[in-house]
Amino acid sequence: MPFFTEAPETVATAGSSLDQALVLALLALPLAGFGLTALVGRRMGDKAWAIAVPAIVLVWLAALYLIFQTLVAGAYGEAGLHFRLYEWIPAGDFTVEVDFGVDALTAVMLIVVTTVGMLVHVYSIGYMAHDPGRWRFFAYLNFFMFSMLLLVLADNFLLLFVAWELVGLSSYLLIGFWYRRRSAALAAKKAFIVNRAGDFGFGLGIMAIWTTVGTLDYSDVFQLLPAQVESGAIEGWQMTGICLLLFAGAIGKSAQFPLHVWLPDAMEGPTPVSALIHAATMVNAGVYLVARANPLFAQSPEALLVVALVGTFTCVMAAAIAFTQKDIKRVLAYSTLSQLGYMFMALGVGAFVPAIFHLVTHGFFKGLLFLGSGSVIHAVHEEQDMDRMGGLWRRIGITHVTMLIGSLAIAGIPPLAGFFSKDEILGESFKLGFGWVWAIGIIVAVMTALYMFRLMGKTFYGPSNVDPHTEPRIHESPISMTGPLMLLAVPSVLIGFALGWPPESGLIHQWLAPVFHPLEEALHHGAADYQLLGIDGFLLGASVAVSAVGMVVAWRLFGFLSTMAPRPALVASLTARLNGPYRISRDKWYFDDLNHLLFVRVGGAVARALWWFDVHVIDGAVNGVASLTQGTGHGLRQIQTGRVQNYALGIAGGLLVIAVGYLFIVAR
Amino acid sequence: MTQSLDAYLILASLLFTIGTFGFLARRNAIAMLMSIELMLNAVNLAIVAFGAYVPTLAEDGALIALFVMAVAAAEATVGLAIIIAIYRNRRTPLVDEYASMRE
Amino acid sequence: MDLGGLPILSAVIFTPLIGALLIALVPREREDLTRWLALGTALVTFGLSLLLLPGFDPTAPGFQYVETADWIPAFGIQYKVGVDGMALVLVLLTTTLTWISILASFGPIRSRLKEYMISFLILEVGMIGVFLALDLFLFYIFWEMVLVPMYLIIGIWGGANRIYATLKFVLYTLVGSLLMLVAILAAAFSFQSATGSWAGAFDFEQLRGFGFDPTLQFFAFGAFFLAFAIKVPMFPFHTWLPDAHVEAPTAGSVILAGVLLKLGGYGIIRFCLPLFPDAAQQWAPLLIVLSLIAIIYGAIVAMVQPDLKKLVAYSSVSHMGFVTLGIFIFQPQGMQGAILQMVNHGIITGALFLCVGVLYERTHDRSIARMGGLAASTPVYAAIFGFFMLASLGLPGMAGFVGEFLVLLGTFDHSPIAAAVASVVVILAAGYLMWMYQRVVFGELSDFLKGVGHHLTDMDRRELVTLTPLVGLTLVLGVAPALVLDLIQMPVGEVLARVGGSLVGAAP
Amino acid sequence: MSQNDLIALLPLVVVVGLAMAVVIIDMIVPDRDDLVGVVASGGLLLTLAVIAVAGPLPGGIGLLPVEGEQLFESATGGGVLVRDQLTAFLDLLFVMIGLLSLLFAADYLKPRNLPMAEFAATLLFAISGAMLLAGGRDLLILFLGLELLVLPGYMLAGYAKRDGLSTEGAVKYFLLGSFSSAIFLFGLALVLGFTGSTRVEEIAIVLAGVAAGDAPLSLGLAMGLALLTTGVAFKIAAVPFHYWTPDAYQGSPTPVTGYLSVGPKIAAFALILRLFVDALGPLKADWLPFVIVLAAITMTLGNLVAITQDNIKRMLAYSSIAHTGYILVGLAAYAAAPVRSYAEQAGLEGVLFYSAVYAFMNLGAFACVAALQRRPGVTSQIASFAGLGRRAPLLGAAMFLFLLSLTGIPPLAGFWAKWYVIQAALQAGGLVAWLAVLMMLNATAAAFYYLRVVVYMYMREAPDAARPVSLGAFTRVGLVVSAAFTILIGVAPPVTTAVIDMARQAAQALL
Repeated sequence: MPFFTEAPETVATAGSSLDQALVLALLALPLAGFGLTALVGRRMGDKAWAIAVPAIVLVWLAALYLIFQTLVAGAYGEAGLHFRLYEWIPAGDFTVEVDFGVDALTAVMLIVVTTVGMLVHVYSIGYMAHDPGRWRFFAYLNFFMFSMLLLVLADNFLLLFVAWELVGLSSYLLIGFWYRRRSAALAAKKAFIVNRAGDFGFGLGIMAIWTTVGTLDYSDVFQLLPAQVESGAIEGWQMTGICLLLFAGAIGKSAQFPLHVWLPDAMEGPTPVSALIHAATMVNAGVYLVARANPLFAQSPEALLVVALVGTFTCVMAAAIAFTQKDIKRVLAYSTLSQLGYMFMALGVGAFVPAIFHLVTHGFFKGLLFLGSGSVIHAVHEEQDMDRMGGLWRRIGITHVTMLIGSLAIAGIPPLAGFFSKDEILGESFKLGFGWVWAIGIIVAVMTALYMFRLMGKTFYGPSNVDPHTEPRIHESPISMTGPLMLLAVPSVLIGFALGWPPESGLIHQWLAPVFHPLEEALHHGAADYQLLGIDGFLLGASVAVSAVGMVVAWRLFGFLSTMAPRPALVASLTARLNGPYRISRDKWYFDDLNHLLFVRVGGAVARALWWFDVHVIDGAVNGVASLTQGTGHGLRQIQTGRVQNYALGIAGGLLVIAVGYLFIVAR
Repeated sequence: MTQSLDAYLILASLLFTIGTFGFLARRNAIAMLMSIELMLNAVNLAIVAFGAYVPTLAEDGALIALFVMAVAAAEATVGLAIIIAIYRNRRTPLVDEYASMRE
Repeated sequence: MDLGGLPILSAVIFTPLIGALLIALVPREREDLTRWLALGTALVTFGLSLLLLPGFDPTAPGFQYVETADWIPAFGIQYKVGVDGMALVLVLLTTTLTWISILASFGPIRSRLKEYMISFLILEVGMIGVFLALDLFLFYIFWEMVLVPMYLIIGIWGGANRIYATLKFVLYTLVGSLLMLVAILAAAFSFQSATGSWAGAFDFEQLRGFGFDPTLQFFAFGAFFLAFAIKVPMFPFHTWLPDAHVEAPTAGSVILAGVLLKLGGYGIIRFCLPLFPDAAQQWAPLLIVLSLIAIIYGAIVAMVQPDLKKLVAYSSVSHMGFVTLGIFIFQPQGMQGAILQMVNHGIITGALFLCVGVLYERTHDRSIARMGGLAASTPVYAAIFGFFMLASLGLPGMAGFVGEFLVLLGTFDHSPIAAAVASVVVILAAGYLMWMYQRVVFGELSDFLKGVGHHLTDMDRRELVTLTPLVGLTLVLGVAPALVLDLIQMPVGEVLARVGGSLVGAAP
Repeated sequence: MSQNDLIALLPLVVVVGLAMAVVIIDMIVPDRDDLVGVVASGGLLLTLAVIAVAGPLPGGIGLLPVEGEQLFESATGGGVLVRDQLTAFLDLLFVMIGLLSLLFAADYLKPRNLPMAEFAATLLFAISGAMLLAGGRDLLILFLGLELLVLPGYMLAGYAKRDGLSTEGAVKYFLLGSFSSAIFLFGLALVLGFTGSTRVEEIAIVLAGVAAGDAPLSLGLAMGLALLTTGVAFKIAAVPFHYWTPDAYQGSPTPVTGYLSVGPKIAAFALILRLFVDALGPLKADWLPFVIVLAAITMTLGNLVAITQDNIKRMLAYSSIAHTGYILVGLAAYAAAPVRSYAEQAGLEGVLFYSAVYAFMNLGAFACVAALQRRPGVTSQIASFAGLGRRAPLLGAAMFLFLLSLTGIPPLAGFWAKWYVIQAALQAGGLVAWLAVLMMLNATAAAFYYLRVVVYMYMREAPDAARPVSLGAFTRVGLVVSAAFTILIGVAPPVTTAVIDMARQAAQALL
């Protein structure tokens, strides 16, 4: 049967076959790394990384070339590089091909994915050096890279969906990496299932797209669907429905309310995983999806409003929870939720470029923060409770410095990366008429600075609360771990300026403008000039000011280096005074309890009730028919009394009945 | 003519019914056998009556009756043999005690 | 490809029978010879079925390799076999799973080996025959022929409560099939009285074009469908399945889930729809609702099963709900998805049962609660079990996904609400499968398994040989579903042309 | 009486002669059971040949043109005995039944010291009675045939004179049988009186007039019909006239039970064909409702009660009641179908085909029971079959085969039998078509108890005390023959076609 031999339909492509081969290499290398490591990794002992890490380094190099070609050299034009591998599902009218595309958005994503990915791989060499299951770890990590790259390279919705689920799988495998720990196994399962809840909507959205326009190719869909809306072939609510269904997928993957519950639990995974998957790359997939589907969202202001609302709410809620968590990684996890909320906020108001910009900067500084937290945890011998840290800044200097850079970046202190992207989001929200979004964003900015420096204070400053047994053995991590920290610190400092200056017309704007062109057109964004001395300057000042305020408050409460001692009493009294909000925050707004009640208790009861129904009613009916049959048999056998008289009487009775019957026939 | 035939037939039916009741009511195997003979005689009466009144049966009626008698005799023989056999086993001619097989 | 005039379909059908006869001649003591002879027969059958592929033209309508011979001319009964794309993939599924099942039985079956292998091979004759028969009468004979060996396999080599289970299986199946027999005869007689001759009265190709009167269609469809629905099994006729699966020996479960359930789905597509298209339209709304119930209900009930096999059994109810759903929406993608789903479910669920069997071999237990921590002690097993767990929950890139997605897609086209309801199962399936996997494989080694001690070994080479091909197939069909889809395009088109396409606006 | 008449009578003469020969041999050389067995079975084989030569077998070597020839030409043109395809079909069947019963009995009687010659002679007389029924075209002949059939039957039932159960069964059988014979005879008398003839074809002509409305259905005639219906219903063991069956079957020596379950039953169906179809056919619309009701309750009660039985002979007794119901469906199909329609013929074919198949498979099943009980002391409890599949693989396989066939699993003969009846019923349509559905539901219930025996044979272990089972030579031959028919009718198209053709021609001859 002709399968691979079939000549692919000609797709408009630019770029040489070398470029295509490189795109394929981006996928093939990690996949091969996964396969090889899975098969022979166990026998490689200490060198379990020897296949996986080089593979990703090569991927990074190839990606750099492609990024350069796309963004800088413009070798593929505005449309980007598109090509077809083979026809995947040929089912009548419904055909799905394995098509890949590299355009500006993909390239920007590649920057984050491959760079952070590569660094996390290197970091893991040291971090996982003593874990007997490290070969599995590297295999999974490579598999994740494959899935994530597939996600950004896919050129149609179904292939995207495939990658979408595969990153979910990688996440499942990596969260549950320490499967002996029940909590890890539970967290892995939870992550996958909650993601599936989002995919439920995503899948339906894809089906809706196909039944509406009969294709799933990005370019076709992005042309046909808006055209149909404009021509009135489909109504506005349908468009909104499609967008919201797609957005359901984004909610799941990017852990937005109400599907955010999996991400904090996902911290059960090894820290490099948290850095790579649950901070820098996978959780951004939702943002990527909405950005990718911008021509669709452009047709539905209602859908965008929902995006904005969800983003805003998550943003506030997560920041509020981050205040009170004791586990260092959980603070970062809620911070991630909050920052993702920022991005959705931006998407919702139509500020797509700032959203992606923030995605990039956040990818680097949050990756840095997570890896830093990993280094801290490593240093204090797998302790994650911040109440049992403190004063570490002298002992693990490199970690401290890099994490401080990350914290400043996320807090939005100029000129670090976070400042530029966050400021653009806030500024655009305000200028696009979403004052309330801006206001909330400002509040969250305060909160961000506050919880980040609470974290810094409790971890690095003040007196040491480290377990006395561990205390003498605190040590800085090996170079394979600190190296990536330092390397990540560089973009955390610089990338905001590099991409975002001058404001609203930096490199990132130049790159992404073509991608978001339809959106901007549909939303009629005015191209007002940037006024540093006008409104923009004011907004900028406001956001910097509030961040600084947050930072100062945190310093005051939790200390800074040795000069400012922490004030535990003040913290305690504040906690006592605000006991209600404190408890709500500490208990994560009771979402986990609600879910437990709904899905474990009520769901379990329903399932058991249905099982009972199955056994006793449905099967009971089946067995009942059998018993009835047997019972009737038992009853009927009683007529066989063994006595000839009774038999004769029966015969005579039968005769009588028959005779009467014939009488009726005669009478008729 | 027909009225007379009817009379015979009614008589035969009565005899048959009496035989039937006898068969149903008696518990003694021999008595039941005798009731059956009575029923067969009732049939014979009917057949002979038909022979007498239905022209096309003029030849056959008596012939059939003779056959029936012969068969009745054979039946009685076989029956008595069987009844004797079970009497040897059970020491009773009462059929309602022959109920070791039932249900 | 020139097969040298070999009646290839008959060869495929009856090779196992020859093997069974040979095994009957082998002395009882020669157990190894019996085993290898059985495996050899199954492999030869598999090889023969592969020979069908090169000469098969997936773009040609109708049936290929048709063989016809008069059987009972007095009633127009023929020996008529032929193959189309749908039958071809299912035959290949059957021949594949059979040799794997026989190989998987090498260890576990220790008593009455000879009878076991004979039963298994006769079972294969019946299964292949069902897929290839083009004469309703012949079809019925093969259909029932499947019953007896399975009855023995569950009843003789099954678990503690095997007799209850096997009688339930047989009686339940018989209720359906005997009523189907009445319907077959009613249809044939209707044809006979219309044409005045018995010639062709059982010939599927003749009957397919014959318009039966609506009343007959209504009842005959009901009878046919009941037989198939019990086999599928469709809610609410599914309760024999958990019992049968729990009691059946591993290979029996594999075939039961892998092929026997497919007989039902196949029968619906092959016979119910083309023969009684109007009745199919009438019944469809009800059957769609029942399918939806089966999908959700099976998944929810699977969630709380304490026994591994029961869990997989209820998951089958859910998965097969997709098959019936895909069929009765009368939509090309849906029906292609349904057939693909049958193939996929056969492979994946068969493999899951093999996995459960591997565990059962070592522990003589299937209770989920007693397991735990297998990942550390038997990593290869855990990996393969996990692989099929993921395949079963419909992970893209593996076989299960495409079929399910196509069904859902077709359903969405027909009724978005129905699709939404059915889609809920992507969450539920992840729920019950991962929960089960977590309890069995993750965590610390359970006390029960510690008690099993050194018997708890990782998979041996024979077990790997049985499962590896299924791993390969799962991946291949996930990445290249075209292998199957190309074959079933034409049959699906033909069936739908007969039924008359989508029921526009007939459903919510 | 012409030469042809003699030749046509020959099969009957041979069987009766054979019976006498057996008696004589036993007088000359007593206690030579083997010799008796060989002579009797050889003689029956010869009879088969004679029937094949004398009768119109399809593809056979009919030496003489005797088709439809009537014996004892009467003034009105009707004969009292006919040798047509139906006669040939039934004769062949009865002789086969006799032959198989003999074969199965030989190995059973010997260990119990029951005389073979007496058994063989009695059986042969009974067979001759059945053959008389097969060709009877006169009420008197039919009555004589019936009595010749049942009287030896009573004797056979009570054959084990010292066995209390055997004699008890015989007494019940005899008393009730005689009672029903008297009822039947009274019915016969009324019919002949009110139609004015004993000849079947003359009666049919008169009744055709009644059916056409030329004359009213008189009260006497109607009562005659009622009595006749009751009489034959008893003989075929239709519910509610079946009471004698379980007790007589259980009590009789097992090979006798085998014979009783097929011989008298099929002979009674022969009687029905000759009497109800041939003579009373014109009134079929009048008796149809009774057949439908009888069929429905007969199969249902038979199956439901069989489910609850633990004694295999009693279970098979109830099962045979159920099969009566199935055969009655064929009769109902005939009666419900329009006159001269194909469906009418199909119903009769169904009756004949079913009877033939039933004879082989049911006899086979009883033969297996008898073989298992060859060693005296083995009870008839189903539990005594435990582990038979392992203890005696061949016997177990044979029993399995017969049980499957009785269940109606394709491709075995029993399936075809059901198939035949159902297709006829569906052709008849109406209520009878629903009877077919009921029949199938019944078949499911029946599967339960047949398969329960298989459960014991294959799925339970033998009790420790179980001894190995040995098969005698006669039994082996008999089992092979009945198994061969059970299989071949199912899977060998020439055999299937031959039996179908024979049944078809027989049915045509009747119509």
